[in-house]
Amino acid sequence: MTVTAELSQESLLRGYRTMRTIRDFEERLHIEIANAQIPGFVHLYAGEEAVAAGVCSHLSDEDWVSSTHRGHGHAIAKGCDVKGMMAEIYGRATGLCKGKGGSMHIADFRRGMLGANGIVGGGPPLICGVGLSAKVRRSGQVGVAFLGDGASNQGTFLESLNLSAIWKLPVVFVVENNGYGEATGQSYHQAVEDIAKRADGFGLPGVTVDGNDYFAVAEAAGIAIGRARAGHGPTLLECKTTRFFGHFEGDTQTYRDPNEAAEARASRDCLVAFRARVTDAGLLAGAALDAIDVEIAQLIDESVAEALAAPWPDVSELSTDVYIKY
Amino acid sequence: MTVTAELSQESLLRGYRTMRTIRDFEERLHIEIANAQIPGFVHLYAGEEAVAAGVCSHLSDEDWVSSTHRGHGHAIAKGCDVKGMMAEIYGRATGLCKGKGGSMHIADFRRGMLGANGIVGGGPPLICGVGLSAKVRRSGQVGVAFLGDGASNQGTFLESLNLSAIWKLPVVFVVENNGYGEATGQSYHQAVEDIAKRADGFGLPGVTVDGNDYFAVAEAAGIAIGRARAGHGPTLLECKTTRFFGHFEGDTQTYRDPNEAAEARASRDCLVAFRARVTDAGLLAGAALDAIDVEIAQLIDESVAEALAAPWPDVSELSTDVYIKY
Amino acid sequence: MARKLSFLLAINEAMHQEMARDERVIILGEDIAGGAGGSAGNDEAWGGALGATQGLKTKYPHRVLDTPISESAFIGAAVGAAASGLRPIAELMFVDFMGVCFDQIFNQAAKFRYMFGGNAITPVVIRTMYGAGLRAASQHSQTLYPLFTHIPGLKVVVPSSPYDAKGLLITAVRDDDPVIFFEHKAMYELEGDVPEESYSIPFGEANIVREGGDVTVVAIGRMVQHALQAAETLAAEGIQIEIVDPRTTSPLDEETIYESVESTGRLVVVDEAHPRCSFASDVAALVAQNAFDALRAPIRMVTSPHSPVPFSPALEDVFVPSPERIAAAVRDVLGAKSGSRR
Amino acid sequence: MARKLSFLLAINEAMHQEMARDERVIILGEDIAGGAGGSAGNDEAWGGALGATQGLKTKYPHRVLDTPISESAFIGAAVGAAASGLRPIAELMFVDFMGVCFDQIFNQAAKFRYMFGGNAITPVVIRTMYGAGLRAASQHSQTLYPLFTHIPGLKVVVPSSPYDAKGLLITAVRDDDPVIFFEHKAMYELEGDVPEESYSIPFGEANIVREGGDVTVVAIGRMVQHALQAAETLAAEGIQIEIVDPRTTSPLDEETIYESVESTGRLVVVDEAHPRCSFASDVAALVAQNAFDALRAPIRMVTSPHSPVPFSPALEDVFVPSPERIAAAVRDVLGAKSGSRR
Ligand SMILES: Cc1ncc(C[n+]2csc(CCOP(=O)(O)OP(=O)(O)O)c2C)c(N)n1
Ligand SMILES: Cc1ncc(C[n+]2csc(CCOP(=O)(O)OP(=O)(O)O)c2C)c(N)n1
Ligand SMILES: [Mg+2]
Ligand SMILES: [Mg+2]
Repeated sequence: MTVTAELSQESLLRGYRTMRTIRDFEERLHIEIANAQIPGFVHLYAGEEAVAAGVCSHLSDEDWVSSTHRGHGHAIAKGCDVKGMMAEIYGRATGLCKGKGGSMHIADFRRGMLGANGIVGGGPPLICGVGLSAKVRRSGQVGVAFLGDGASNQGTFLESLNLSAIWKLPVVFVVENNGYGEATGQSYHQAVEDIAKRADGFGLPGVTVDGNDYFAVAEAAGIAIGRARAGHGPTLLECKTTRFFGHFEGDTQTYRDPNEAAEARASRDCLVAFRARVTDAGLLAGAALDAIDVEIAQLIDESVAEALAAPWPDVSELSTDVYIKY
Repeated sequence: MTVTAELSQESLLRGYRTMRTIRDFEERLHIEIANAQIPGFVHLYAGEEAVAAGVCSHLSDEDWVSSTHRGHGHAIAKGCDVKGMMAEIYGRATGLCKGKGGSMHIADFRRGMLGANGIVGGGPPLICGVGLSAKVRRSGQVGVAFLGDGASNQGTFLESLNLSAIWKLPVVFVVENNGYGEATGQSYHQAVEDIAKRADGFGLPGVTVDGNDYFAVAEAAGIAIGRARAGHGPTLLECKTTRFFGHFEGDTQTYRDPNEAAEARASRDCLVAFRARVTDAGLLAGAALDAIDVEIAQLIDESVAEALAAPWPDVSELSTDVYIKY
Repeated sequence: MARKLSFLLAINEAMHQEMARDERVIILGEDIAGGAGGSAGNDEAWGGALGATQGLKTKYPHRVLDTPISESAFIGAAVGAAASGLRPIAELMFVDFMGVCFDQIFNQAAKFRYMFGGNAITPVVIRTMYGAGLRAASQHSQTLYPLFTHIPGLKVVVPSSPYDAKGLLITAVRDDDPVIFFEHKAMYELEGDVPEESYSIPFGEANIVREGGDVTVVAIGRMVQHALQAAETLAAEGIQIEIVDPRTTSPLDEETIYESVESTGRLVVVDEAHPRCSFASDVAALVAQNAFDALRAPIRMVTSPHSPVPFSPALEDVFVPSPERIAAAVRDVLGAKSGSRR
Repeated sequence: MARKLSFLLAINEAMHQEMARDERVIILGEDIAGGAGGSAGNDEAWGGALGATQGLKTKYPHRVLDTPISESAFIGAAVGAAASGLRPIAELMFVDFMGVCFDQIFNQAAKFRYMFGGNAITPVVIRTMYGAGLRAASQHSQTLYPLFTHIPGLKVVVPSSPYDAKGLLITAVRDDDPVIFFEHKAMYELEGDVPEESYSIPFGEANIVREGGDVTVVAIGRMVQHALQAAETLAAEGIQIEIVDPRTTSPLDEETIYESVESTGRLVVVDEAHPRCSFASDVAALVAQNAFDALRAPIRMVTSPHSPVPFSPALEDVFVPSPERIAAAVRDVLGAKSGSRR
C-alpha cells in the first residue's frame, strides 16, 4: 500500500489514535502493575499495535473479532470503552464485565468483541461460528480470529483452517507471530519459518507481512477482509512482530537477548514508523498527531483514576450471570 | 519399486499371505455379521490390504503401530494372532483382549500393536510417544500411525505432524485415503485433493501413492521408515484406496454410486494386481499363491469355529484389569 | 394423545418443528445428512449415524451442515454462531468424543455469560448419544453426564421417554443458555405416546413417573425404564416404589426429591454412570444434607461399576444397573436396620 | 525431619530424585524448561510457568522436553511413551486446559489396560495446577478433580502439604497406572517439614491430620489448610474436629472416613470444587450409604458455588470455602436437631 494512496486523513488519524491508545494503555499498566495495583496475570500487547489497528481499520461494530490472553490491543482497536476496560482490569464493578472477567476475558458483544480468551487456540473455532452465522443470515459480516505463533500449533486452529476453507466462511485468521509462545522461541516450537505456509495444505490463501508496518498490515487485511465479505472465503494472514514486554508482567525474559526488545523499540516501533511516513508524505501534520498524543495521555490518566475510585463488585454478584435463567 | 528388484521371494510370499489373510478375514466377517453372529459395530478393511501389508512389511515386533476403528488389517499385518482376533470380535474369553475390547480395540503389545482405536485421530499422538520413547532409549524402533482421510481433519493428527517434525521423531503417518469419512466424501470434507500436501506446512516430507499397489506402498513406506530409523524424522505417506464394503457393517451406502466399489473390486483389487505382477515377472509361481489361498481359507474356517466354541468371559472379569493395582 | 412414536422419531420431530418455527435454528454435525461429496450425488444419504436427523437436510438444505471430523472446530463454531445470532443444534455423535472438544463446551459456551459480566447470550444445544447396551465397547458406551452436570453454566437434559424427549428438546432449542441433551442409544426404538403438535417441558421439574409410599427411587434416562420394570416385580411382592425422574440433572428439582423422601423415608438412586462423583452420589448427598431427618434407612446407590464398559455381551449385560439390582436395593433399604458396608 | 521446604520445592525435589533413580523417567510440557529457540541461547530460562521443574533440563538435557502448545499431541505422546517403555511425567500447565486433551487421558491412558484385556501398562503421571486464589479468573482457577475421579482407570492425587506432595509424587512416578497429580497454585509457597531422602506415601491411605471427637471433617488439597484454621477457632470454643485428608480421591480410603464418622457421628465435607457431582457429594453419599447408622445429624457439604471462578478479588475471596464457612458448618451439624433446607 503506498502511503499516499487510498487512505483518507480520517482513517489515518483513526489508525494512529488506536495505536497510541493501545501503547499508552499498556505502558501505563506496566507501571501500575509494578506498583502492585493490579491483580492477576496481565499480558501486554505493546509493540504489536500495528496488527490490531491495521486489521480492525476494516471492521465495523457489526463485525466480530476473537482475541487471546493478550487481548487489550484487540479490544481497543475494536472500539471497546477504554475506561470500562481499565476498570475491568482493576476488578471493579464498573468494568466492562463487572469485574468478573479481568484482563484475560474482556468482551463487549455490542462492539463485536467476542472476548479475550484464556485458552490458547480458543478463538478460531468461535470465529468459524461467527462466519457461519454471517453466511447463513447473509449479513455481510466478517469474523477475524487473532492468535499467536504458539497458538498456531493448537489443533483447534488447524481444524478451523479446514472448516473455514470447505465452508468458504467469511473469516480471517490473523497470526501475530512475535517469535515466542511464552518463553519458547518459534524456531523450536515449529519447523517452518512462515506460518502462512500452513494455509496451502487446507486450501486457503496464506500471506505473510511485516506486522510492525501499519500500512502493510492494513493493505493485506483489506484484501483478506474484502475477499471474505465478497464470499470468496477465508485467508490466513501472518504478521511478524515483536512484543516489547515479557510474556506476562513479571516475566524475567532470560530466554531472550535483552537487545531484542530494545532493538525492536528503537528500529521497528510501529508508531514511530507511522509518524515518519505520514509526515514525510505530507499526509498529516505532526501537530495533529501530537494532539492525539495529548488527548490519549489524558484519557489513560482518567481511566486509571476512575478505576481506582470505582467500587468493588458486591458479593451478591458472585452467583449472578451464570445463566440467563436457571 | 520395480517388481523384479530387491524383494525376496520370502518377502513377496509374506506380503501376499498378509493381504490374503486380511481379505478372507473380512469377507468372512461380512457373512457372519449378516448371519447376526457377531455383536456390535464392525468396520471392514477389505480393499485396503495393500496399505497395511506394504507398510508393515518393513516392521518387526519391536516396532509399533497405532490403528483405527478399521483396525483388523493393521492387526493382522502386524502379526496379531488371527484366532485370538476372531475370538475377540466374537466377544469370547479366548479373545486377544479377553473379549473386553472387541473389534474396535484389538491390541497386542507383544506384537507392537498399540490398539485399534474408537476415537478418530486417537492414534497419532500416541505414535509420537512411541517415537519419543524410541528416541530417548535409542532403541532404533519406529512407530507408524494409520489414519483415514476423515481423521486427517482432526486436530490431534495435525498437532502430531508439528510435534514429530520439531522433535524429528522416528515415525510415519500413513493416511489411508479411501475417499470417505463415514458417508461424507473427501471432496466435501477437505478443500485439497492430496492430503500429503499438509506435510509441507509443518516441515516434513509428504508423499502420495496408489494404495492399491502393494509395490508402490512398500517402496514409499520403505523410504519413510528408513528415514525414520536413520534419525531423519517423520514422513506423511498418503495411500489412495477404496473400501469394498460400507463404512460399517449395516451401512446402506446410498452416498456412493454402487459401481464405485464394484469397479474397484474389478479393476483395482490389490490381490489380483499382485498376483498378476509377480507371476508375469516370473518371481513366484501361481501354485505357491494358490497354496497360500488354501492355507488361509482353512485358518479362517478354524478361527470362526473355535471362536464360536469358545467360552464367554466370566462375569468376575467385569471389574478386573481396570488397574494394575488399586 | 393416541399417537405412538419412537424415541428417535420424537427427537426428529422436535427438530423438524423447531426448524420450521425459527429460521435461526441450524443443525450441524458429522453425517447428520451424510453423502456430501459422495459419488452418488445424494446429499442426504444417512440423516445421522442412527437416523435422528432424517429429512432435515432435504427440507432445509442451507441450514443443515455436515461437518468434517473436527469436533473442536464445529462444536466451537456452533458456540460462536450462537453468540452471534443463530440458535444452533450441534450433534456430538457419541458423548465419548467429548474429550477432543470439551474446551469449547466447558470453558467457552458455559462461561461466556459469567466471564463477560452478563454481556453474552449463547443459545446452543449439543445433542449427544450416551449409554451402554449396543456392544459398542469402552469408547462408545459411556454415560458421562456427571461431568457436564458439574460445570456451572451448562444445562443438562437426560430424557427417559419419547414424550419427554420431544418436549425437552423443544425447550432446549428455545432456551437461551447452553444445553447438553443426552440421548440413550439403546432407547431409540422405545415407543410411547407423543402428541403431534409442538409442546415444551420446563427444565428443573421432576416427573413422578410412578407413585408409591414405600421407597423413593430417583432414576434418570434409561434407568427410569429399568426402575419401572423393578416396580412391577416389587409390586407383586407388595412393595410400592415411587419413581422420581428429575429429567434434567442441571437444573435439578431438589424439592420434589425431598418431598418424596419425606413421605417414604427411604431412598434408592439409580444411575447408569460410574459410581464416583456421579449423579447418584449427587442426589444421595443432597438428601443426606437437606432431608436427613426424613431418612429411616441408609441410602442405596445403584450404578455401573468403576470400570470401563466391556465389549462382550456376557460382561456388558451385567455392567448396566438391571431391574433386578434395583429391586434388590429397594428390598435392602426396606429390610435394613443398619447400614452395612458394601 | 527439621528441614523446611516449600510445596513447590518439595515437588521439584521429588522429580529430581526420581529422574536420578530411574532413567526411564522423562518430563515434558510447555516451558517446563523454557528458552528453547530463544535469542538468549538459554535452554532453561523458566523451569516451569511457576518454577516447579527448575534445574531439571540443565541436569537431564535429553530427558526434559519443552513442547509446543499442542496438549493433545504431547499428553498423548506421554501416554504413548508410557505404553512403550518410558515413565513420563507430563505437565498440563493448568488443569483448566484439560478440555483440549481430555481424550488422550480418559479414553486412551485410562482405558488401555481394560480394553486390551490386561495386555498393557501405561505408567504416565500428569502433573497439573488447579485452584482459585491467584486472581487468574474463570479459565485458570478451576478445581476439576471430580471429573477425573469419575473415570475408572485413573488415579487422582491431591496433596495438602509439602511432605505429602513429595511422597505422593514419588509414589505416582513409581506407580504402573496413569496418575493425575493436582497441585494447588496458591499452595506453592506453603512451607513444611520435608525429609531430604526419598520416601513414598501409599495411595488410598487417608491421613488423620488432626484428631478430635466432635465432628469429622473430610477435606482435601488446600481445603485441609482451611480446615486446620477452622479447627483452631473451634477449639477455642471447645469443639474438637477430626480432620481426615484422603490424599487421593481415587483410590479413596473409605474405611478411615467411616471409622471417624462412627466415632464422631457427624460429618462435614469440604471441597474447593463446584457442588454438583463433586468430591464433597461423593464422600457424603458414601457415608450416607455405608455408615448411615453412625450419623447423628445431617451431613454438611462446604464447596465453592455453582458458578465460574470470578476475577475480582472482591468476589474470588468469597468464592473459595473459607475457614469461617467450615467452622459455621461444624457448628451447624453440632447444633442441628433437624436437617434444614439450604
Ligand atoms: C490451551 C492452553 N495451553 C497453554 C496455555 C498457557 N499459555 C498462555 S499464553 C501461552 C503462549 C501463547 O503464545 P502465542 O500464541 O505465541 O501468543 P503470545 O503470548 O506470543 O501473544 C501459553 C502457553 C493456555 N493459556 N492455554
Ligand atoms: C473423535 C471421533 N469423532 C467421530 C467418530 C465417529 N466416526 C467413526 S469412523 C468415522 C469416519 C472415519 O473416517 P476416516 O478417518 O476416513 O476412516 P475410514 O472409516 O474411511 O477408514 C467417524 C466420523 C469417532 N469414532 N471419533
Ligand atoms: Mg507468540
Ligand atoms: Mg476414509
